[in-house]
Amino acid sequence: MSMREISYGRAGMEALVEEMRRDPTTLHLATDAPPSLVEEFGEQRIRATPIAENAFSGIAIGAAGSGLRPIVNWSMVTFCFVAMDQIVNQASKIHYMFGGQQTFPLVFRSSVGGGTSLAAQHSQSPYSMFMNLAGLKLILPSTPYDMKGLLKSAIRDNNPVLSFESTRLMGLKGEVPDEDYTIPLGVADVKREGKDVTVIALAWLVHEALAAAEEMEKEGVSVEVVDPRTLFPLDNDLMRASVQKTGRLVIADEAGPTAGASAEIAALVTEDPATFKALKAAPKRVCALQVPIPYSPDMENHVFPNRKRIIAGIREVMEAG
Amino acid sequence: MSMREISYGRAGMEALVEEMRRDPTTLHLATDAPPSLVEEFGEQRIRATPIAENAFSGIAIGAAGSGLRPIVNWSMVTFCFVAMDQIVNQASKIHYMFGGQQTFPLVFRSSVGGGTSLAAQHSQSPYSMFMNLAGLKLILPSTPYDMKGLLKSAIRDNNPVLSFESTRLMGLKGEVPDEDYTIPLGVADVKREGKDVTVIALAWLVHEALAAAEEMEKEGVSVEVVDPRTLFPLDNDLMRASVQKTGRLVIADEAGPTAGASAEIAALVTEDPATFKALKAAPKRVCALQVPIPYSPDMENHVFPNRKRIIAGIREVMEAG
Amino acid sequence: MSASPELQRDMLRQMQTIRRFEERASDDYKGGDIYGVVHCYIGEEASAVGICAALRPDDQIISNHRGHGHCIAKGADLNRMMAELYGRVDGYCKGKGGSMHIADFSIGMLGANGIVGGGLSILTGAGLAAQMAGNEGVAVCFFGDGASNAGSFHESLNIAASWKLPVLYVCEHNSWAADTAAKKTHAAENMSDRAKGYGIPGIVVDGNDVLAVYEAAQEAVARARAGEGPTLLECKTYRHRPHTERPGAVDRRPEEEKAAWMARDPIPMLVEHLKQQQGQFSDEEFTAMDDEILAEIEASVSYAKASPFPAPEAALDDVFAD
Amino acid sequence: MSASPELQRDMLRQMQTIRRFEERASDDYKGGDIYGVVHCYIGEEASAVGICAALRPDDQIISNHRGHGHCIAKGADLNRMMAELYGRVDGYCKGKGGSMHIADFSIGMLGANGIVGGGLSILTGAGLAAQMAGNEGVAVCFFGDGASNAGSFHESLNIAASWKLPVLYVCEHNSWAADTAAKKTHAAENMSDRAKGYGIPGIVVDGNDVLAVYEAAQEAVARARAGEGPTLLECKTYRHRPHTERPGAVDRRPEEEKAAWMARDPIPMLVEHLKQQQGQFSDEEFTAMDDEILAEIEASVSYAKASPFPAPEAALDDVFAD
Ligand SMILES: Cc1ncc(C[n+]2csc(CCOP(=O)(O)OP(=O)(O)O)c2C)c(N)n1
Ligand SMILES: Cc1ncc(C[n+]2csc(CCOP(=O)(O)OP(=O)(O)O)c2C)c(N)n1
Ligand SMILES: [Mg+2]
Ligand SMILES: [Mg+2]
Repeated sequence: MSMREISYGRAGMEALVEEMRRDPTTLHLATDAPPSLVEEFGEQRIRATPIAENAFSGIAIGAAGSGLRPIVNWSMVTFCFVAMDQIVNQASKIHYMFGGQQTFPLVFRSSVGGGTSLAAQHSQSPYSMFMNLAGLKLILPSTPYDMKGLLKSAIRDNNPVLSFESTRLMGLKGEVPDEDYTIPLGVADVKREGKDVTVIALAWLVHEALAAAEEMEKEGVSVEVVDPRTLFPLDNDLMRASVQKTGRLVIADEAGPTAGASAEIAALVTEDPATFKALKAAPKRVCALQVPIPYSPDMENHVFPNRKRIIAGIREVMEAG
Repeated sequence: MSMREISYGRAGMEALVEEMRRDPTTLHLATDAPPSLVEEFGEQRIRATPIAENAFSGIAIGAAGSGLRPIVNWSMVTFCFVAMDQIVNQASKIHYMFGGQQTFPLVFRSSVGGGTSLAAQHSQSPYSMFMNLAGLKLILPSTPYDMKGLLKSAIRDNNPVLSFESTRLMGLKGEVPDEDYTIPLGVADVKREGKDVTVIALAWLVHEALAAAEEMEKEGVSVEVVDPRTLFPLDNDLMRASVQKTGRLVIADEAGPTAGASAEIAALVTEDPATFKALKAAPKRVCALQVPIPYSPDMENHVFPNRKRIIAGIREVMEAG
Repeated sequence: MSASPELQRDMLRQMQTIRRFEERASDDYKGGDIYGVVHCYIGEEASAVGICAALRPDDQIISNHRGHGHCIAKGADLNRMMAELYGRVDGYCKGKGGSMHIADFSIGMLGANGIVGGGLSILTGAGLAAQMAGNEGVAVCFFGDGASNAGSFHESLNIAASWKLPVLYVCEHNSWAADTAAKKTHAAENMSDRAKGYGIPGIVVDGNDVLAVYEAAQEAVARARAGEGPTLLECKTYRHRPHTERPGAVDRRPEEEKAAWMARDPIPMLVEHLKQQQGQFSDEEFTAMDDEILAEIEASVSYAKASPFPAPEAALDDVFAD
Repeated sequence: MSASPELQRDMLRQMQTIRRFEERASDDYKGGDIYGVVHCYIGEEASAVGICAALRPDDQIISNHRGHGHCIAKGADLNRMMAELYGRVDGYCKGKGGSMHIADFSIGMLGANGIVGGGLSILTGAGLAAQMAGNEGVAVCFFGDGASNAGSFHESLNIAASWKLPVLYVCEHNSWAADTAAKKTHAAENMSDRAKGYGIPGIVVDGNDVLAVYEAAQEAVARARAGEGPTLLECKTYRHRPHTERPGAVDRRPEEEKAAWMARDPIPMLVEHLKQQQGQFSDEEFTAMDDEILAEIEASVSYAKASPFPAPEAALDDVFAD
């Protein structure tokens, strides 16, 4: 496979453009119609919407139920709260409540996370809010390769899929094959193998975890970094197998811990009797502080986890047992 | 204290009426204006709103920031998804993002749960979606006594409080003092003492857990039933202390497990090194199946946890260690 | 184009079918064979029937919590509807939906919906799909006066107007949203006055006069098919029943208001019209028609009862499509 | 009532203050001392200033993402505003909010808001509080043409109309929502046409003519104080800058459109008016006024720079009130 270096943001755009070329039933809805897309696909398929996220998310559901494959971009994830009724009461339930008689293939993209001094209303990582629902698939890529492969799978999936894309990673470069490829939803990825401790990290924190692992290696601690990549389906088996191997678990997430993806991962790992037995220390969550995100940079940085806090977390579980 | 028997639903109504008598700055907003309330408090303070949950929730925020103490009733919790922007982007962040310069005392009431054959769009227990936010207090009463005491505290609190009220418990009777009383937010309640296993149960499941405890007692298993009562603040100390005492944990919730309150409780308990050490078996979640709620009664019943499944959960953790 | 005598009889049959279906659904709900909640459309039949008579089979509609009438008018199968109410496997939703979620995508019925205002944007998306397919298909949204005050009304109509979507928005203005009077929740008399703000036509019609509804619908549908965009059509009507069939449900509506509307029951109105205009139609014919309908309803109940309940474990199916 | 010469000068000073404040904010943002995002109101000053001139100090306003102008017109302190942009402890929000979240409840400025349409209902709640207090207070919501297409616009105006709340809804129609032209997202020419659907007055005014805005505002405010309910006032205006000050941000607006509006800059328009109407006002006086303003802005920057950054741990404060 020949490879190219492209950014995470670019990888998302390539996935979109290639899938729109591949399938004429796709269309794109967002408050902004990017000129390059309009030029290639025309104004019929690239729709500039009013600032009415509730309606254009619902329109996507209706269009999906009528034979199209809409891709919606909410931009910041916080804008989707305006559309929550359509996401929760309609998109997640509509296939089920009608007895499976119709499929609703659609994708909702949004950017998550902080680090940009945009304050509370533009900085959030609320993916766990959608995990307690049933009926939505959720992707959270951490590299250009994963972004392109997962987003393509999302667009080809016959269910509503939410794509949470990390603001901090937009400029991150990485290798991506020239050829068409997809990554199946529900398969976690071991981003680094190790044997003493498992760090399950999400999105941006994957990179912080890898940096922490480098650091710990110097001290002779071998860290395995696992990236779930999709939050639904969530690859329990791989996560549990890793923890059974290492006996120690740190979970790193840019969201706050409370009822977060990190809580679910902690619960999934500990409630499995075999994995529970293998645990040598209490699992440790390294997450954002449970506060809205403040504007001023030092305060904002203080809220988020990072490699230093992951290292501290690793040390804690190493010392505990 | 002299006591009376009243229902859970009635206890909520008493809390509302007594607080509205007590504080002339309170007002009530809902799509329905109950005639008894209009009669006592007038149409100015008991407002019948259009079916516009987003606006009337926002109106409550604005009124709260201008010196009033609004109490909103969304009715079914699923209707609040229309108002999610106001809950997530405004209510939970507004005190913080303005640097604490203004307080926003308001209450959002709603009914949660299933068991009424109302299907997916009218049956949900989504409280964990609000736990990952910061800035909201969350109450989830399980008895008439708790309902009245917690709701009064919620109305007197200077922050936005969400009151999740169990549909299944509306007719449940219980003792309530004649005198004015409140229950502080953040204090869990041991509904039954025991020493072999802790069942942390929420709302309706508290009663199922108590029934399960009775049953298990016959087999010589002593079950402690803990009711957190408020999901934020969550009484970690009491929950951990109970598990440290019993060494075993079952968590029972009418919501699905994934990233639910049950996941958070499992994570809180296991991540505490002292409690982790005390655990003799993997913690067990006994929750709804992770599906939307179906209409037909047998299917619906199949989705929900109950005393039988709690008993099975207790047996599992007893046998494991 | 005014309705032919045959079409008028078809419309009468449909209206009476809706009424008899719901009378039975109400009885069986109170009898315990139907669960959850049942909202009756009785009294408003002319709206669904008049509108759907102006549609092609491949046109699409969406409904709200009060959906039986819209389903039947669009041609849904009574057996599968009743089986759904009974919570059986042969119901439209295999027992997963119940009264508030009957759908039949194969006939362009995109579902009843339990969230007030929830269907407005979804149906608008169906209109978008029709526009993009270029097949002159039309999409119709039924909703109440209450739903007209929800944000989704505004957002959806504005988008449909901007994009000239082939959509017909039918506001069934029955003056009440559950137990709250419309006059408490909106100051303007007609919902259709809102159309101007989106640059589209807004039309008021007597929603109890099925022929008037039919004619107004034809015009709006023609406009939509011609690519001229959406119309807001307001049918003034009234429900004969309380908001739901829950026993003991109070009905706060004034007796005089009810009586005035009862006197304008759409079914006798059409019967009278048929008798006067066509001479040949008689009370006997109507009774014969009604007997046939009652037999169909009875058959649907038998069908429902013969259908098994879903296995409890079926609750786990249909969460995701393949 | 038309504006007195003194008031006209005050308005000119406020408009120029807004402009100079934002020019400096833009520079310091590009220079790295201000973080996140800055949306400039430059070109639209006449709207905020004309409206706020018709208000009492205890009246309340709410703003959107483009909030500096509304803050200044309502009387916010430049030092604390600049300190907030600089992310300092003496900022209005102690550095927690930044440009999109400046608020000063003590002067009735209920906050800028980062969610388009987010402030409409909150402000309506302030109007409800004013109505219940019975103090003839008025509440004013500023929002864009883009926000007028959000559901919250519809829901809020409808409730305010039904309840006759003392609210003034000011749509600042600058023909663009970020990089999307208004004509792509709504088919009706004037947002104020929507007022009829709620049974309230809808008025269009030249938003670059501060005196016209002031007069229209006075009328609407008087209506509100008299208990006659809300008004929708549409100010046609234009922003001189791209949507945000982010370096390299493209601006897709046609050059001719921009040029036409630049030629109607509200500040020179008022200067010209003052010169013609009053003879005594001169370019020299304007320059002197501007020098004073520039000194105030400079002082606000010094104030901001002298204020410390919040301690990182302060992030944990203010999540809940006591
Ligand atoms: C978002 C939402 N809020 C509240 C409800 C509860 N509810 C169900 S039907 C109804 C009244 C609807 O009134 P209208 O739209 O006029 O329809 P009608 O019942 O009169 O046919 C209400 C308030 C709901 N289902 N969804
Ligand atoms: C709900 C929501 N959707 C999208 C955005 C992103 N956004 C910020 S400002 C803006 C344009 C707003 O246009 P308008 O209301 O006309 O105000 P203007 O910027 O023209 O003053 C958009 C789309 C947002 N902040 N909130
Ligand atoms: Mg109605
Ligand atoms: Mg604009």
